[in-house]
Amino acid sequence: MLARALLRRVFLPRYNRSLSQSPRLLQVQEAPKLLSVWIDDKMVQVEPGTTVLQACAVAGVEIPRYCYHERLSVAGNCRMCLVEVEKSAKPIASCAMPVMEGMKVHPHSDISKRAREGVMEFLLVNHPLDCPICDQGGECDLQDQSMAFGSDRSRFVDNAFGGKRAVEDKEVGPLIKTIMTRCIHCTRCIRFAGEIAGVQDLGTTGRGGDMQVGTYVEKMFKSELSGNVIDLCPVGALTAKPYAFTYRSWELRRTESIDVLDGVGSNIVVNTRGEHVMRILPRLNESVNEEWISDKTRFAFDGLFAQRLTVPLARDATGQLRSCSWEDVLSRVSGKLVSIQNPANEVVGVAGALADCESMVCLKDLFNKLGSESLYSETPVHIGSCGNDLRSGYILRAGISALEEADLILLVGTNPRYEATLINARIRKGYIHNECEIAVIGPYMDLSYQHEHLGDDPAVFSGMIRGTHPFGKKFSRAAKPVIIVGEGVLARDDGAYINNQIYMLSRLSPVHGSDWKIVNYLHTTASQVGSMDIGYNTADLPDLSSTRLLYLLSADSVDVTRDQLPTDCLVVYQGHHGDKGAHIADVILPGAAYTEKEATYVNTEGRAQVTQAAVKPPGEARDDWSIIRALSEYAGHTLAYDNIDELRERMAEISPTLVNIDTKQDSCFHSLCVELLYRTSPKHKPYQTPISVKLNSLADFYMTDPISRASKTMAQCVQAVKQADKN
Amino acid sequence: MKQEEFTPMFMMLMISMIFSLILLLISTMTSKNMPEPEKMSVYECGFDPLKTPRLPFSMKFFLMGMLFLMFDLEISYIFPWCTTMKEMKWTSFMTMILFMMMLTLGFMYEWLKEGLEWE
Amino acid sequence: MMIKTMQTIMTFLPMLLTVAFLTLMERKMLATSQMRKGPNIVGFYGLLQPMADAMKLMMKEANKPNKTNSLLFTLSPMMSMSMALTTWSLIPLHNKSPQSDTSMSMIMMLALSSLSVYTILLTGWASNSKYSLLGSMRATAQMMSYEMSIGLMMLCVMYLSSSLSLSTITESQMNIWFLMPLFPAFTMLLMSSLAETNRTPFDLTESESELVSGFNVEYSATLFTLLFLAEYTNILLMSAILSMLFLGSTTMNNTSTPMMLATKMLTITYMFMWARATYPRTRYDQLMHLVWKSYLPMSLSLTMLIPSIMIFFHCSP
Amino acid sequence: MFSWWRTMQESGGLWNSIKIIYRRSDLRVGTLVGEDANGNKYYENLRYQFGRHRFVDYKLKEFDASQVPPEWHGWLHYMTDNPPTKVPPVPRKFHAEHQANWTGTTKDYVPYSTTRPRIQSWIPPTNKQ
Amino acid sequence: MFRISSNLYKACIYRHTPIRYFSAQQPSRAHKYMYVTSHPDYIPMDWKSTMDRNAQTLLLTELITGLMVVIGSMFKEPVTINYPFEKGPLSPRFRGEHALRRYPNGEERCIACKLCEAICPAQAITIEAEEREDGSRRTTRYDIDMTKCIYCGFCQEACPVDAIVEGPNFEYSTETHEELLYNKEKLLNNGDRWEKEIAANIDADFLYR
Repeated sequence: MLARALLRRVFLPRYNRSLSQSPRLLQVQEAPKLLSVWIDDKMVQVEPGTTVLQACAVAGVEIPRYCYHERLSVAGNCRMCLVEVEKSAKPIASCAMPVMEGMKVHPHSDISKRAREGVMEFLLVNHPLDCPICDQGGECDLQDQSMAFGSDRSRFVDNAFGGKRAVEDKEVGPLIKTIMTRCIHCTRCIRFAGEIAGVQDLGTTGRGGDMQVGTYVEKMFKSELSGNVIDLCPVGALTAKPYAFTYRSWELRRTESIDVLDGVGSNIVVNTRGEHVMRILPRLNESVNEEWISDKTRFAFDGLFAQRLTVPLARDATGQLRSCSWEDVLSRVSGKLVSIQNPANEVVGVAGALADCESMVCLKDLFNKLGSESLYSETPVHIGSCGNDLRSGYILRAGISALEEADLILLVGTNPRYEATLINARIRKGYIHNECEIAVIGPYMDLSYQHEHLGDDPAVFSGMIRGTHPFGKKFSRAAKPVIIVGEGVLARDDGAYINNQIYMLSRLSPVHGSDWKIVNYLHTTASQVGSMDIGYNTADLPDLSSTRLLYLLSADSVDVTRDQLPTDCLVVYQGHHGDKGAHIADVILPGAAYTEKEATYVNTEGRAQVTQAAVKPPGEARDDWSIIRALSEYAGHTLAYDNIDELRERMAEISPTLVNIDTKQDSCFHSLCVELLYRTSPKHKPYQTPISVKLNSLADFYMTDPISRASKTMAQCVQAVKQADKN
Repeated sequence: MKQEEFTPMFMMLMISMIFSLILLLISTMTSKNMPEPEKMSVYECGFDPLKTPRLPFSMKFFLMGMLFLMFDLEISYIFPWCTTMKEMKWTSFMTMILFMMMLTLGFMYEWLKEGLEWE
Repeated sequence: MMIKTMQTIMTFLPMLLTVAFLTLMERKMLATSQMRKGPNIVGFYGLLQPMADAMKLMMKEANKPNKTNSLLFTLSPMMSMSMALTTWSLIPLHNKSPQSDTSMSMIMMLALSSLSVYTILLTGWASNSKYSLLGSMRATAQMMSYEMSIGLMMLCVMYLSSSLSLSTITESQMNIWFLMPLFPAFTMLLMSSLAETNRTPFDLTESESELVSGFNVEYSATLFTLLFLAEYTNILLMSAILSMLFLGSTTMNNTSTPMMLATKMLTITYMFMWARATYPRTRYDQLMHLVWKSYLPMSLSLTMLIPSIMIFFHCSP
Repeated sequence: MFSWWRTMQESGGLWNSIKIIYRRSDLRVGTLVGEDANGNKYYENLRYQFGRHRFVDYKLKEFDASQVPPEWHGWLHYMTDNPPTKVPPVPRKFHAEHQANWTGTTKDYVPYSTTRPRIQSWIPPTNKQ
Repeated sequence: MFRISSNLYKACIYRHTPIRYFSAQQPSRAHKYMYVTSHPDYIPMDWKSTMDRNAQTLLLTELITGLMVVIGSMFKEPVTINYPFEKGPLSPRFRGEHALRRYPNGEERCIACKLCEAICPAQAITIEAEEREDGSRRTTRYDIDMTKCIYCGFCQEACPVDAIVEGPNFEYSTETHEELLYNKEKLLNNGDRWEKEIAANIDADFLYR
């Protein structure tokens, strides 16, 4: 608590600026010489190596394009971006042409226009006119650009005899629907699969009119990022299979929100129609997820429609859960709460993976008012003596975007590909563009990039520290080394010891003590960092034999059975899905899912982000924090906030980071954290059990939480992956 | 003039009053009444009534009423003369014509003073 | 007494029936003049339409708006109905059985029709609605103004008959209707009676575009029925008066039958409807100018001219 | 104008004419053009004014304008000059039988949802006891 | 005296003209609206026209002409359509009750493109779509709130497959509001029942499509 008081004192906003200096600013580069380019007689100055298309964008001229994409390599095969350049015999493909000094580009000249019209005409020769049944209709680049740049008629009218080209659809798994006749061969999907997802599954066969995009042999597009090709596809060739035909882009309402199905906190746009979520799309956030999201984020929302808790339930005399009114359940729980004589030991609360900060604060305040401190986080984190008092001791300090600058990454007990997909995409980005070296301690795994496997023995650290292990030397030579510690270590009973060893190792680095943050922790659930910020206990659950009330706040992975509890113990489950937690509960309070409430989640790098309510909670379900607020009123310990703004003020009192929305707040006092760790070095040696990871296969990835477990699509994915693996 | 001459008049008055009452009674028995605030509000083209509606009064109407009173009073002077014109011949005729000339002159004065303009 | 009562009732009931069918007649007349059919579903050729209308109006919800003067709101339609019907007791429908043949019947009649102005004023005032009040103000001013000229024009007839009793007036027309010597007065009186009964082209009180429906906006169901009945009773009354003063009442070629009166009344009533089918509505200033600047000077001069002629030529009866 | 006397005679005498007038508020005769499946008879008489020269005689006593089936509907509304007796409609197997407007009766249409509710509630497991 | 009565007389004839104009030489047009016929300059005051005018006014010729016109039209045949027995003319493009059509083989035409829903200015159409078992795009819900509909016909214009049409039927008034909330089944049924006439009307319009 002392440390927290300290934190509160010094965590004032004026510190933020000085503390949050990006490491990339340390490198001082010579300012490059700028080139002058004329776009439509308007001069712009751009860096050498800029393409004509980018230079046009600087001048405010948008060139139509299909194959070009900022985050993918340049292909230059769609020819839509042809522009006229002076002293060039032919119009040039602007996406692939670097600018030269004094280049004069005429993107609006007659030649440019006619070039585009011609390309559009060619593209439409074989494109089917099935826009009314195409899911891309309304947000289709081909539609838009043929309206804006195309001609109003075609000269290719003779295909009435031969018919248009038709291509057989490919079966690439349960997520992506292919209508290959619509394909215009921009190869964006192929480049995405190869470059970003790291899966060399897609490619082209044939050439000219016979060219086909496909997987060579009929197989599943087995990637955890596969859904992004739907966004990338400029036409309706690749569309989402699970919710095919269900919506039109123009009828959707867009709500900017946050994903909570892993610890990354991807930024998403929830598209809703009426009272239902229709689809989830990525939202650009360069420091978190760029413009990608994982398949679970994108497709698991159909779990929100199944197994929902829509009415309060309570066990009757026969032990059967029956629906009843809010008054009944709240008075039952509050009656139990009030009747407990010794709350300190007999009232236990557990916050689960999907619990938001607001409700966790409410629950903690309520329990504290009752006199109980027994609040636990669902996933135990053993990091030694600094505990969760110092923030720098448990978050991904370097930040997600800094990972692409690292030159050496050591993954300890984590498989980021499945535990934090977008972080893995970052590492792969560093691997491709920055020649980053990656080493792994843990079981063998496929990370979509080459890495050095250092075995799964926890004892390997001592060798490194002593210098006997070759990786130790490599580590000490690295300019920007990063160690990512995953749940495979933190959940171990000897996690504290290994953590200590990791710190010892980090000391070997020459950048130790500088602004470069070496040791980072990767949490896999959206609530974990938030619960530790708020002050939930991260130790293992205590002995529950004397517990008389167990409050499960969305806790579905908690390892508790009825046998561990006394018979008169009231188990209260608050959440939105009838999952493991609901099965052992006596009273069920239906809460809201992440698309239905405005709630704060802190991701693994300590960035507080807020979800927005895109739809209303179904049935009688309510916002989670307001349920606890109502319960406090029933129990006679009314919490001192009536609305979410007052609650946020309370959260700011607990930790300012919780209300500092969408900024990665740099954690300070790391040296203090390190000192604490050295002083109180754990006594016992590490166990001999090998370091494992939480999720090590694609099938595991799809089902991690109540929402994705209820999702039909995710179940299909698991089936498909298992089938594909069998073949 | 005897009182009996007016009995049928009063009878008619009574009967018609009774008839109206019976009509009202039947109507209250046959019709159902479901008052609601919107229905009960007075008609004002869909707006909520602002001021009290019993105030708007134009001086023009008042003037008209005064003129009416004047003329009607004078007409009632002429009525008895109609029946007695036979007997009274010239004397009454001259008197009444004089009276009516004065009335006409007053009327002309009013006209020329634009008391009859209605805009 | 018994006979008197029976007589009264026997006047009253046919009166109501006549008024009921008068509405049908008007609708049918308007329809034919507009190449329509008019009501033709209820009963044979729509003959039962008045009954259906009455039933409907009786069964409608009687709505009384907020803040109305409850007593006056209910009473004034009843009064207006009663006033209209009471006047009927003054009219000698048959030479032998005059209802209430006083020597003052003309004055009584004017008095009663002046009273009906009050009912309209009360109706508008009791409704507590601006539209009602404005409508009733207009109606009152209009009726008052025209009543004046009506009074003057009736005087002309009274000069000729030297009597205020309607039966005497009837008798004095045995040889020649007053229509002949007093044609201008008749036309003016006909038009004035259109205005007096608030009929087209002088139905300014219920001009929809300005006042919605005039003084009876807030009325519905039975109370509205009463107002409606009163209006049509007044039409019949005016045509009865006109046929009595100018068309010789029950007399025709030295014979006298009530049927004759009925025929004449019907003709005048038809003229009322004919005017409705033909003329557009006048403006309010036109209406007022007509009475104050045309009819009043004309009738004033007539009231002077007729006795003058009578005195000069010694032709008084 | 059509002679009312001839009209009355063709309608089957005075009494029949009165009955017809009571039913239809009008007395008209014309040449029978056809009869639909429900027995409604369709007439035409070009001597009447244009726009009123086609009329229907309903079979049922409880007649209603919606009893005219679609094949005759167009002809009766002057959309086409071809009655189905002359140009029969192309038969399709999905053609459904014409129905009058059933509002106010027990056969009226009551709307219902054609979709399943999207959100499914969790059904708590039944107690084994 | 004569002067006054002459003025009064004129005022009787043109009674909406304010008297003050008779004395003024140049009436100001700026602040007063004036009728052309009422302008004193336009009144010819020679004996013949004065006599004519007065005679016409006194004998009510205009009024009587109007009455005669009305009498004349009373003897014309009523144009009232004796409705349930006779019916008024309709265009083949008449926009009445909605219907969902089928292809000749019985397959429903609607492909759930939702263009009608998008274009509907009254937002009367609600569509939910899904993939059918055979993989085709079909609606699961096609609701039209007929009480919202303004019968503009945009839906049938927008439809790429001629599925939603406004049929010729207008005799579907109901006693309750809910009966006018049409669902997909009702609309398809409408289509099946009215297809004979809808098809004929579409054929009749072939020149303009």
